[in-house]
Amino acid sequence: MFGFLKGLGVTLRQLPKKKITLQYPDVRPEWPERFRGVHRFIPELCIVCNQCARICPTSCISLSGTRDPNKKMRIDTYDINFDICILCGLCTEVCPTESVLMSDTFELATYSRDNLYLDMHWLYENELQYEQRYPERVPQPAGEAKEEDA
Amino acid sequence: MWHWEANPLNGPAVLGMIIGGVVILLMTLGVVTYSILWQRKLIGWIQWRIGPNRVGPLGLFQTIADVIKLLIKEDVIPEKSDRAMFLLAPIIAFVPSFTVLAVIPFSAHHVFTANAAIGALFYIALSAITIHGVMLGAWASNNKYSLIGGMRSAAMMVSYEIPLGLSIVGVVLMAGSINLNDIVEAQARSGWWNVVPQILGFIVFLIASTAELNRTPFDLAEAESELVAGYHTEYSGFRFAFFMLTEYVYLFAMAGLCATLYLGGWSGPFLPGWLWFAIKVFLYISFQFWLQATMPRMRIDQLMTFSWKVLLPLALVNLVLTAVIKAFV
Amino acid sequence: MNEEGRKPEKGLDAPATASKPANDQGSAAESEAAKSSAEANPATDAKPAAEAKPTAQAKTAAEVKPAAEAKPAAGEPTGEPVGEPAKRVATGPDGAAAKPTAAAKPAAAAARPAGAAKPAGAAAKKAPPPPDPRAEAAKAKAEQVKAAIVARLGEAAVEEVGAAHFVPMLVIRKQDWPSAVDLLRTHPDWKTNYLEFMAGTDYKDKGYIEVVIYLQSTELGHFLCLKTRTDRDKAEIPSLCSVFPGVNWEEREIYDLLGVTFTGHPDLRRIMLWDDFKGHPLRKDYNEWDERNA
Amino acid sequence: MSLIDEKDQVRTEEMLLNVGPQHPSTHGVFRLVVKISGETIIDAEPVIGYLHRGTEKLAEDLQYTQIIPYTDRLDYLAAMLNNYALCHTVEEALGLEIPERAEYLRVIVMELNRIASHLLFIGTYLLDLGAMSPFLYVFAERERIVQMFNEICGARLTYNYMRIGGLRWDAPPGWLDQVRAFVGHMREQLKMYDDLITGNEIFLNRVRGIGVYDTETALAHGMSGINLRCTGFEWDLRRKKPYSIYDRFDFEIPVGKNGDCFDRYYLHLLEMRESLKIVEQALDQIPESGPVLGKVPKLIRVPAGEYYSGIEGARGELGFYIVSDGKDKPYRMKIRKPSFVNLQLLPKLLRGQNMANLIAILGAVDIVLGEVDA
Repeated sequence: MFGFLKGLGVTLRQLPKKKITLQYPDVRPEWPERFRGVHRFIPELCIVCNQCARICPTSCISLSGTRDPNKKMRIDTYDINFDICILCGLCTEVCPTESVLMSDTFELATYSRDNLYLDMHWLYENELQYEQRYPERVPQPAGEAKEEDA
Repeated sequence: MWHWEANPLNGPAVLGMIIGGVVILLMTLGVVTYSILWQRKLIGWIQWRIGPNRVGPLGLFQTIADVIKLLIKEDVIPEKSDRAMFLLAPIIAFVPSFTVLAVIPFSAHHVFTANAAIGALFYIALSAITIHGVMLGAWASNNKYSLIGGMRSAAMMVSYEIPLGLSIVGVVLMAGSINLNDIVEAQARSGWWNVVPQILGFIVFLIASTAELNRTPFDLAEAESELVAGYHTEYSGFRFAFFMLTEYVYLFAMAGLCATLYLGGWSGPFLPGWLWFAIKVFLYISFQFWLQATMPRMRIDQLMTFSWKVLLPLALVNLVLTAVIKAFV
Repeated sequence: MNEEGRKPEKGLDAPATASKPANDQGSAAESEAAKSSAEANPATDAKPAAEAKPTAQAKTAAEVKPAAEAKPAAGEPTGEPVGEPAKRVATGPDGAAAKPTAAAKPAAAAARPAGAAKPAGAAAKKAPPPPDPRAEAAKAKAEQVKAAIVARLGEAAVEEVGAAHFVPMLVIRKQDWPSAVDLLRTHPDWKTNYLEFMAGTDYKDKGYIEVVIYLQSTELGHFLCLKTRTDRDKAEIPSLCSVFPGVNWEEREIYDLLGVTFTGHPDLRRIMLWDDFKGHPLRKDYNEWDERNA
Repeated sequence: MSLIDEKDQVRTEEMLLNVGPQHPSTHGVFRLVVKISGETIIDAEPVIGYLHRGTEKLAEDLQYTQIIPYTDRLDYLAAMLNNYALCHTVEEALGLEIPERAEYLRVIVMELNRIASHLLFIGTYLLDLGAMSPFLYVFAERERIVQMFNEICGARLTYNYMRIGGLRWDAPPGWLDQVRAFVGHMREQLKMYDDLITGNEIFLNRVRGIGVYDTETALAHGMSGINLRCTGFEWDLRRKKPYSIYDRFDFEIPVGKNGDCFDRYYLHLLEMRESLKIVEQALDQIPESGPVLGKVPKLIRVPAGEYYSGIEGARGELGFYIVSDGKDKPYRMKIRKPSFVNLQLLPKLLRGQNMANLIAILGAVDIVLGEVDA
């Protein structure tokens, strides 16, 4: 009997507690280093091995490359279709040179699906922005992930 | 004391009435606006949130923005609805909610309050009209959820009017008058508020009034998890706003009634009468919101059982006790 | 739906408290035998060697684990009884959590029906390295199930006996499908009262569609895998709804996605896809474009 | 039309009410065609499939590693458990050894995920019953778990954390301390839920004695998880078919008594306590360091055969059945979806109840439509 009074007490006790609301557009959430946001891509590192495209469960990555005079593969185009990308991060896991990584960009809403087709330049731009935002994470871009895996 | 009936009904008196009505309407709208905001803020704080804070400083204009949004929204009238009834229902629901304010004594110098000899009765009688609006709206929507919501609402209101009325009778017995002004004055004279001698009646009143207001834990008429939005499922735009307005005007009116009947109305030491009244109304309204933040919803059959098997006997016991004490003490 | 259509065997849920852990152990014996090698941890394993190893099970478990598969796990010296009990006693800092397992063991072995005890014994005879002994044990057990079924429904009822990865597996003739399942459900030695899982698979190359169920006995701790097969063209299998009302939706799903008609099903409609969908997507020859054109 | 029928009673009509596919209480796109007379339910017919994505068909074209992200999207409230269920089946098939640290981390994240899922159940259930605050309280707690998951695997909901043979990442530094702090905090919170919810008479009146079924019915309908345990039947795969390292932990399996909605609610609370216990023990026992991914071939080929293994998911027995023909992709994959199986009993439970109980019963079955529809 009168257990609800206890409940009223509980709710009353919550009144002065610290509020946990995050004022989102003003205050941005802090994403941990492993956060899987939209990819970032470092073209210089890519060796066009095509592993990311092959492991992708939704086949949202398409890329092409050419062999340059020193017999090294150079990436020409690198597109990710964020219409179907599920941000699983498998591509970053298989990449041997860590040229494709994930950033903390998470706002993908757009008016047109065409805008979700992100090409190499966009992704590289994203990389640069990421480096700006997190200078401390950049020094070893081919960093901890692999070490921990081993 | 200034009485309407003491003055001849001439041009200036009519003008005064109209002005009074308009002032009360504006005041009511203000109270409703900020009680909605207070609801959202208070419940937000209880739930570790901030509550509305984007429109205006501290979100003070949030409700105004909401109202404007509702007013400029399309007024959708479902094709299969009973058009005339559908349009009429919100008005039928709203008018009595506003009218009952006429008898609430806001302050010692109740300039715009009718000093009706049948005050309490008037309140109960008029507030029962609203249910017609709700029922009509629910029926005219031709929506099953609305229908169930309307029926629930009707069943609840009918059931809870009785304990509510009976609990008020206790107060009436104490004061020996149905006039709400007299009731306030009787409390001021007796030195204690009715809440003390009428504690049982107060509890019944509190519960029954919550049910009358369709508020948690008795908000079955618009139980959103069961009935989507209950009786106003099909309403949009300003007609929906009317229903919401009805609800909150009633909240205000019921808070006023509660303050008047049990908490001594405008009477109180030191502070001016209107401020006392405001404080009591604020407390009642806050209590409702607090309840809303805590309670789950009751089930309709349990609700009915509760009304008829618990509240009604309690109210009767209270009535008999009051009568006996009043007669012999 | 006729869920009321059947009255499950009385006493499923009211076993004496003593018998429950016992049965649990009984089942665990096989499953543990099955798992012992898989779970045996390399030497880096943090489990202290002081782990309690009840001996009641050791005779089966130890023999089940022949040299062929003695993995690096054999950090345990020979002679010491190998094979951990099903409920390995909690280790680590709070090793105090010794369960009543050890005590329950002999009771478990005793409580197990003869039928269940034998396969373990059968497994005990040294199996040749290539076939996994756990699979052999399962097969032996399947043979026993077969015997139970054949005794009642005739030799033709069971088409094949084998193991589905360490679980005894039987292929039942489709005419006998519900009766065989019902038989095992009520059979005192098996009491497979819980249908854990049901699936259909289209074996296009082999020319049939297979419906598989995994049964278990909550009381006796058996795990069985039963199958039945039907033509791909005129796929039709008697429904199990009268035996296990819980397969209602599973059968609807198989009907929907594989196109197997379950005769006697109370409410056989598509469940995942919409009613006028054409084709059955999980069939291997399903092609979205063909069906649309048809 | 006369208002009075031949039996001199007011003429009434049954009506069909479509609860869903868009309804506040169906927790997703789930439709329930309810035939009601007044507020009494005569019959109910669940309609599912609105969220059917054909995961099983998709899996036939995917390598085993690639399926893992898809399992995240089944029961999206307990994606870690889904991840594990798939990995576990494949590991069983391959006979893989999992590094010790990985096992412990798996148990920790799985139990945390179970807590998160149960928390959400309590929140949404109370929201269905009309109480708003518990919903926000549990979300605040769940947020802590989700943030921890975000740190360990980089996603808040679709974790894709487990790999066949281990884990994608080791725990970041300090993560385990965070978990330990959370365990203590959560214990406190659970007391608060008891005060706020379990003691409330209105809540008790609404959930006691409704949606009752017995063990036999539950077993015959293949129910599992809390929906089975609420009938008083002790059945938890963590005990019955010990997988992973659950046999190293000391925990209870709470069971209900009456098989009603209250038991189902309360078991969620009790199970959270047990999960906290497991997490705590795992934190005590976990090796300081070590690999988290075993030796696994780069391209995983499961030997031909068929494999089924179930684990105790947040909602019941979650199993993966894999038929392999020796290739790197499953020939057929079938998921044993606990919500899907548990949901079947719903029409039977609903008959004769009223509308308000519909919500209470449906809520207590604890379905996730991503899983039901797969």
